[in-house]
Amino acid sequence: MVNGLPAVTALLPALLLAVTGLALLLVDTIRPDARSNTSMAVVGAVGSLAALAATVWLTASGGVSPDGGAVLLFADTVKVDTLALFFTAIFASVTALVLVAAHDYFHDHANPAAFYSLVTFAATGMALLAVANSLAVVFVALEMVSLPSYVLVAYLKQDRGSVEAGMKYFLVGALSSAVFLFGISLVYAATGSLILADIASASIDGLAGVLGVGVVMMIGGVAFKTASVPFHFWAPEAYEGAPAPVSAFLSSASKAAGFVVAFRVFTEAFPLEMAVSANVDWMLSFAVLAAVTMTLGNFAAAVQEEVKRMLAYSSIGHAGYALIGVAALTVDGPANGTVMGAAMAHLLVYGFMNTGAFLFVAMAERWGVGRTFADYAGLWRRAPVASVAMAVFMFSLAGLPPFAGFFSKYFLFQAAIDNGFLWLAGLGAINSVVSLYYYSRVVKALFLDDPESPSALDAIDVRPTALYAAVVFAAVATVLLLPGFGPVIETAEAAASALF
Amino acid sequence: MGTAPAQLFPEFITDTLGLDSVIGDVAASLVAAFVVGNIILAFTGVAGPWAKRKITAAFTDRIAVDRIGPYGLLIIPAAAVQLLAKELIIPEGVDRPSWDIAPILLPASALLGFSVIPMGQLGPINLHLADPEVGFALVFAFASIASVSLVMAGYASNNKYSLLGGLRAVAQNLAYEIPLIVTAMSVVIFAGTLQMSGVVGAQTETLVTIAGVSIPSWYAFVNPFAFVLFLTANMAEIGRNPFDIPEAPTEIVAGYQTEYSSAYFVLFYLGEFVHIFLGGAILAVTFLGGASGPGPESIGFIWFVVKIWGFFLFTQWARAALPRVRIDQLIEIGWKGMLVLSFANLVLTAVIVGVIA
Amino acid sequence: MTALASSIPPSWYLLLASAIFCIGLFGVLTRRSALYFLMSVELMMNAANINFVAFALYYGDLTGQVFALFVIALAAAEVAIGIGIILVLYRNFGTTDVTVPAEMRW
Amino acid sequence: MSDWIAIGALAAVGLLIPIGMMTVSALLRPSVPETGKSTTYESGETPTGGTRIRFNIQYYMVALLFVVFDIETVLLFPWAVIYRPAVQAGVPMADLLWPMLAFVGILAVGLVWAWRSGAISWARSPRATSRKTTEDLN
Amino acid sequence: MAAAFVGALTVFLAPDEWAGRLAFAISLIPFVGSLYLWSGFEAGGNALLGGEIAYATQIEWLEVGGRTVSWFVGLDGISLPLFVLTTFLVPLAILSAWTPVDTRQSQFYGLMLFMEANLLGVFAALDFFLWFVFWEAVLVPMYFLIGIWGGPRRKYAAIKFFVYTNAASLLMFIGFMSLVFALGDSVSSFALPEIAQAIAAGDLSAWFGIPADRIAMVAFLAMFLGFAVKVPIVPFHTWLPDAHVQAPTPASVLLAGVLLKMGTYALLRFNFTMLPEQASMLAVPIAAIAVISVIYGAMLALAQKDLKRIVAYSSVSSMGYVILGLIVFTEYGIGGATFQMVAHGLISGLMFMAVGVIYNATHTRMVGDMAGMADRMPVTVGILVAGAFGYMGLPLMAGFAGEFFIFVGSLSAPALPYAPVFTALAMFGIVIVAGYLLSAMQSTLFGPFELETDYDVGPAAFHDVAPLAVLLVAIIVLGVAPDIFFEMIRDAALPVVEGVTIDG
Repeated sequence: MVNGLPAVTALLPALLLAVTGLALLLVDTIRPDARSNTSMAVVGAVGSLAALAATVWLTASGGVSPDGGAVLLFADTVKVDTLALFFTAIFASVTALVLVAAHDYFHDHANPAAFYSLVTFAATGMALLAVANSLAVVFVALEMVSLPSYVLVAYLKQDRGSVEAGMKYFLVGALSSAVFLFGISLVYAATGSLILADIASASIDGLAGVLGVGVVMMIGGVAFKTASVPFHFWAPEAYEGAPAPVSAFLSSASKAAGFVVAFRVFTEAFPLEMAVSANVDWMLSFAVLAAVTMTLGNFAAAVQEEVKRMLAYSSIGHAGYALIGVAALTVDGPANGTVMGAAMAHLLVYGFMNTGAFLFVAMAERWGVGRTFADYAGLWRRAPVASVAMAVFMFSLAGLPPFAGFFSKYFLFQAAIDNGFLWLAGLGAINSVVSLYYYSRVVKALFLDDPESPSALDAIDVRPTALYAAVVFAAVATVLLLPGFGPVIETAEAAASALF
Repeated sequence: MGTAPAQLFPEFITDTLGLDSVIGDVAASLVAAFVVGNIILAFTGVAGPWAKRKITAAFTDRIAVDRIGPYGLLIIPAAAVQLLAKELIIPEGVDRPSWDIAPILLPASALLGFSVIPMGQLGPINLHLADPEVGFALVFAFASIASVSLVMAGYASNNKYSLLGGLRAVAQNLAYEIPLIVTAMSVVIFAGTLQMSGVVGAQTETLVTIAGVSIPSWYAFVNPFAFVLFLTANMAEIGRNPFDIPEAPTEIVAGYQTEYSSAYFVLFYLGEFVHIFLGGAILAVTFLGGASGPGPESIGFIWFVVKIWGFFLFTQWARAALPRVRIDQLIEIGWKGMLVLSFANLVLTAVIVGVIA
Repeated sequence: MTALASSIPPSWYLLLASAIFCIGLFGVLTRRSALYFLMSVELMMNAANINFVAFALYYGDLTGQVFALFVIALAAAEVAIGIGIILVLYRNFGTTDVTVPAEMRW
Repeated sequence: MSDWIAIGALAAVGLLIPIGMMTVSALLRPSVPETGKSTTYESGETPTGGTRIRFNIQYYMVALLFVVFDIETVLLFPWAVIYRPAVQAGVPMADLLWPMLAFVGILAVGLVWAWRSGAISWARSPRATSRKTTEDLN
Repeated sequence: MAAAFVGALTVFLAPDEWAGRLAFAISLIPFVGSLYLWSGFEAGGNALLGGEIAYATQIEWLEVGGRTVSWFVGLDGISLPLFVLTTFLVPLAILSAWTPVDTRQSQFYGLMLFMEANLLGVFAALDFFLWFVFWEAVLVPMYFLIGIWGGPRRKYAAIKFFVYTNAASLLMFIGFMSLVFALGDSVSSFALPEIAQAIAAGDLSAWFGIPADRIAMVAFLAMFLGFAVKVPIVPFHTWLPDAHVQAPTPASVLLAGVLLKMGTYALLRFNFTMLPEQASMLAVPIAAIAVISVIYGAMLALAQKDLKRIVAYSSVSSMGYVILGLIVFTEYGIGGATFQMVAHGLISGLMFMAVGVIYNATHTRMVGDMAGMADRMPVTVGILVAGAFGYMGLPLMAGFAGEFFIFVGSLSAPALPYAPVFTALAMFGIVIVAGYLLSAMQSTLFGPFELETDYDVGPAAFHDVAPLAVLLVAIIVLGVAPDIFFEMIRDAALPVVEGVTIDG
C-alpha cells in the first residue's frame, strides 16, 4: 500500500472528485446568485486537478503496482490498480478542461452550478467505474455516470436541439442500461457471484447458455457507453444537440469510462480461456463491432456538413479503433497486453485532442459563428491561436505523424498485427486515410478559405479567456504527448498486461 | 430483545384444533384474520364515529347524538344502513376502474396494517396475526398504501376539488413519510430488530425505578423527542388536523371524496377511521410499549385498546383545538423542519445507544 | 418462507424474469410515448431484480438481494431524471411522443 | 407456519369486507339517473373545463425529493438494525457511525442546496425547476 | 547540434512583430552551429553500414511490442552536407522574405523556422520513427506556407501538395513497416543502422506466408514510389510546378532547395543503402525513369512561359541526374549525386530568389513581359544569369562539378547495363537545359525595356540582393573546390557501393 497510508488512500482521486462535487453545491448554496460562476469553475477545476495530481502521485509512488500490488477494498468490490489510475487520469484531466471551458460557455446561463456539480459527479462515477471490481459496483457507477450525463445533454432547457438530444440520449441510455443490468443478472444467475474474479472461477454447470446471453447483453451496455455499434445512433444527436463542453465530456471521458468497463470486466470476469471453452467468444463479437463501428463512423463523418456532427461521427470511429484493444485478443496471444495498452494510450491521447476539438466548437458557438464547415472559413484571421490549436487536434485525430495521435494509432495497429489481426489493423489504416480527408476539411476551412462575407467574422468580439486556456492547454498536451509518449505507453502496457 | 413473543393467533388456532397442513394454516389464518378484522371494524366503524361526535361536542360544548339508543349509540348502524341504501351517483367522466378501486383500497390497506401489530393478549389468545422479520417496515408500507387510494380517488372522480385533494394527500404523505420512518428508525436502533415482537419486547425492560414504581423503557420515555416527532408525523400521515388538508372540508369540500356517495363514501369514511386507529396502534407499539402495562399479560389487549383510544382522543382534541395548516406551510414544516429534526434525532439516538450499549 | 420459495426450481424464475424482460422490451419497441417507454424500461429492470433476488436465494448469499436494493434506488433515480427530461420535452415540443422531435436528422 | 399466510388472509378479509359492503348496497340502493345529478360538484356552478390539466410543478419537486430520501431510508434500515448488536459485539462506535454520517451528510448537502435553490419552498422560484434532478446522484 | 534544434524550435514558439529580423538572427544560430559541426566533423563510412557516426546522441524514447523507439540522431558524410545546406539556405530564404511577405509575418517566419528544425531533423535522424515524424512534420508548415501566403491558386496547390506527399509517405511507411515486420524479432528497435545491418545480414524472413525476397521487393517498390513523388520523378512530378508557382518565394526556395533533396536523400538512405539487391535488380528501369525525367523535365521547361515554372521543371530534370547518379552505384555516381543535391539546392535556390526579386519589382513572371530588365536591375539580373549558367553546368560552378561526377560515375557503372547510353541521353538533357535557359534569359532580360508600369522599376533593395550574392559565391566556391564536401561524401558513399558490388 502507498507507504503505509490507510488503504482508502487508494481511492483518493474518486473521493476528491466527490468532495469537489459537494463543495460545488455548497458554494452555490452560499452564493446562489449565479455570479458564483467563476468561483465554481475555479473550485471545480482545482478539485479535478487535485484528483489528477493524486492519481499521478499514486501511480508514481508505485503504491499500487499492476503486479498483484493492486489494492482490494470493501470486500473485493473495489480494486485499485494501474489500469484504474490510468483511466482516472484521463477522466480527471478531461473534467478539468471541460470545467474551465464551461466558465465561458455558460457565462450568461442562469444557474451554472448544476452543470459544474453534475460534471464532477459524473467524473466521480467514472473514477468509481475504473476501480469497480464487482458487477454491482460497475452498474452503480455506470448509472452514476449516465444519470448526470442525461441531464447535462438536455441542459439548455430552452434549446429544442439540446432537449431533443437529451431525450434521445436518455431513451437509448435507459434501454441499454436495462439490457446491461439484465445481462448482469443472467451472469449472476449462471455464476452466483458478482465479484469479477469469482465469476471467472465459478463453475458453470449447464448454465453456459445463460452466461452467454448475459455476456452478449453486457456487450450491448458497453457498446452504448462507448458509442459504438449497435448502440451508437444516439451519439450524433446527443453530441450535436448538447452544449459543446458536454459533448466534449461525453465523447472523451464517458467513452473512456465505457472502455474501462470493457477492458476490466471482460478480461477479468470472462478470461479468454473461459470465453473460448464456454464458447462465449466476446472477442469475436468485439472484433466485428470494432470493424463495423470504425468504418461506419468514419464514412458517415466524411459526408457531414456540420463540424460538431462530423466530430460526433469521428468519435464513433475512434471508438472503433479503441475497441480493437478488446477485439484483437487471443488466448495467450503474444501482444495481448500491448494491444490493450495501446488502446488505453490512444484513449488518453484521444481524451485531450477530442476534448480540445469540441471545446473549439464550443468557442465557435460562444462566438456565434455558424456550425458548418463553411461558417468556419477564415476563422484563423480572427483567432490564430485557437485555429492553430484546432489544426493540431485535427491532424492529431487524423493520425498525422507529427502529433501524438499518430503514435497511439500506430502502436495499436502494430500490436493488433502482432496478435495476428492483420485485417483489423488494415481496416483501421484505411479508415485513418478516410478520416484524414474530413479532418483536413476543417483545417482548410480555418486557414485557406475566405469567409463568404467579410462581416461574417465580426461576431467574434469576445475573447473567452478560460475557453482559450482550455483549448491551448489541450493542444500543448497533444503535442507534448509525442515526446512524453514513452512513460504513457509503458504504464498502459504494464497495466493492461496485468489483466492477462 | 425482551421476552420471547407469545404464540401467534393463527398458530394458537391450529394447535388448539390440531390442524397441521398448509390448508389448515390457511383456514386458521382466515378465521383469525376475520376475528381480528371484525374487532377492529367494531372499534373503528362503530365506536369511532360515535366517539368522534361526542368528543367534538364536548369540546364545543354541544349535545351530540343522543336520540337513537342509549347515548345515541345506535346512530352509527342506522347511518350505515341509511348510507348503504342511498343511491350511488356516478358523475360523468370518472375514470371508472380506479374510481371503484380507490374506496376498496383505503380500508383494506389500513386493515392490512394490523396484520403485524401485536395487539396483546386477550385471555389466552394473543391477538397477533403474523410476526415476520420485517414487520416493522411492513406496517409502514401498508399504512402508506392509503395515499395511493386517495390519489386514485382524487384523480378518478373528474372534479377539481378532488384532484386538489388527491394531490395534497400525496404531497403531504410524501412530506411526512420520511420523518415518520426516520424517527421510527431511531426506535429500530434501540430495538436492534425489525420484528414487531422484538420491538415491543425491548420496551418491557425497566428503565428506572422511582419510589418503587418501575417505569418500563417505553421509547416515549426513553426518547420523548422522538416521540413528539413521531406523533406529529403520524398525525400528518393519517391526515388528521392540523394536517387534514387533503379533505379540508372548508376549502375543497372534502377533497378526494367530494364525488363519492353511498357505499363508496362509507368505505372512505370507514377507511379513514381504520387508518387513524392504525396510526394509534403503530404509535402504541413503537413508543408506548405495545400491549404492556400493569397487571397480567392476559389483559394486555385492554392496555393496547386504552393506548389507541388515548391517541384517538388526542387526534380529536387536535381537531377541535388546532387550526389547519396551509399547503405551503405543510410542505415547509415537513421538509425543512421535521426532516432535519428527524435526522438529527437519528444521529443523536445512534450516539446515545453507542455510548450506553 | 424460505422453504416455500426454494421449493420452486430456479429455471422458473429465469423464465419469469425473461418473460417480463421481453414484455418490457416489447413496450420499448412499440410504444411511442416517452412515459410508456419509461415504464417499460422499469419493467426490464425489475425483471433483472427478480433474477437477482431469486438466485440470491438459490445460491444462499445476500449479494443479489442487496444489489436488487441498489437497482431499485438507481431505477428510481433514473425515472426521476427521465420524467424531468420528458417534462422539458413537453415544454419544448408540446408532446411526449418520442418520434415527434426531429430537429436533427438521424 | 409462514407469517405471510396470515397476512394474506387478512388482506383477503380486508378486501372482502368492502366488496361485501358494496354488493350489499348495490342490492339495496335505488338508481334514478338524472343529468343534473351526474355533473361534477363545483360549488353549485356548472363545471367549467376538465380536470385533466397540468398542475403545479412543485408536486413533482416534492415527489422527487421524496424518492431520494425514501430510498435513503431503505438503505439506512439495514444499518439501523445491525447497529446495536454490532455495538454490543464490541465494534468501535466510530466505525459504525461514519458510513451513516457520510451517507446522511451527502444527502444533507443535497437537501440544503435544494432548500436554498427553492426546490422545496412551495412558492415557485424561477431557479427551482432547473435544479430538480441534482439530488438523484446520491 | 542540440543548439541548432533548440534555437529553431524556440523561435517557432516565440514569433512576434519585427519577426523578420529576429527570425533571421535566430536562423543564423543553427547555421553557425552546423558550420561548427562541419569543422569538427571527422567520421568515416556510412552511418547505416556500420560506419562511425558523428555527434551521435541516442536517448531511449519509448518501447513498444519489444521494439524500442529512440531519439537517435547523428551525421555522416551524406547527411552533413545537406545539413549544412539547409542551415545555409534558410537564413537567406528568410532574408528574401522580407520584401514579399507583408501579412502575418510572425506566423510566417515561425513556420519557416519550424520547418527548418524539422528539415534538420530529417537529415539528422537515424531512427526510423524519429525520421518519419520529422519527415511528416515538414509537410505541415509547407502546407500552410503555400496555402496562406501563396499565389492566386494557392488552395489548389497546397491541397495537391499535401495529398500527394501524404499519400506517398503513407505508401513509404507501409513499405518500411512490412520490412520491419518481416525482420521480426531480429531487430529490437527502429534504429536505422540496426535495421540496415540486419537486412544486410539477411535476417529478412517470411511474414504472413509471403517469402522474404518478395517482401523486400514490395517494400523497395513502395518506398521508391513514395520517395519518387517527393523527388519528384517524372510520372509523379505534377504537384511540383503548382506548388512552386503558387508558393511564396522563400517557400519555393526551401521547397526546391531542400525538400526535394529529402526525397533523394531518403532514396539513397533507404532504398539503395538498405536494399541494394533490389536496387540493382531494378537498375535499368530506374535509370530509364531518371533519364526520362531529365529529358522530359527539360522539355517541359522549354515549353514554359513562366520563369518560375521553368525553374521548377528544370529542377525536375536535374533531380533526374541525381537519381541516375544514385542508381549507377559507383563511388563517383553516388558521391556526385549527393554533391549535386547540394549544388542544385544552392542553384535553384538562387534562381527562385532572383525570380522572386524580379517579380517583386515587376509583378510578372512571364517571359517576355520583363524584357530589358538588365538595365533596370543590373545586379539581380547578372546574378540570375550566373545562376542560369550554373544550372547549365558551366565549369567552375557547383552544377558542373555535380554533373561531372555523376557522368563520370555513370559511364563507368559496373552494376548498370547500358550505362553509356543512359549517360549520353542524360548529357543530351544538358543541351536542352542550356537551350531553354539561354533563350529564356535572352528573351527575358535583355533588349529594350517594354513593360509599362505606373511605378518605376529600380534596383532591388540590398537585403534582396545580398542573399543572391552570397549564394552565387557559395556556388562558385563549391564549383572551384568541390573537395570540401566531396571527400567525406565519397567515403560515406563507398560502403553503399561495396554493399552492392559484394552481392551484385
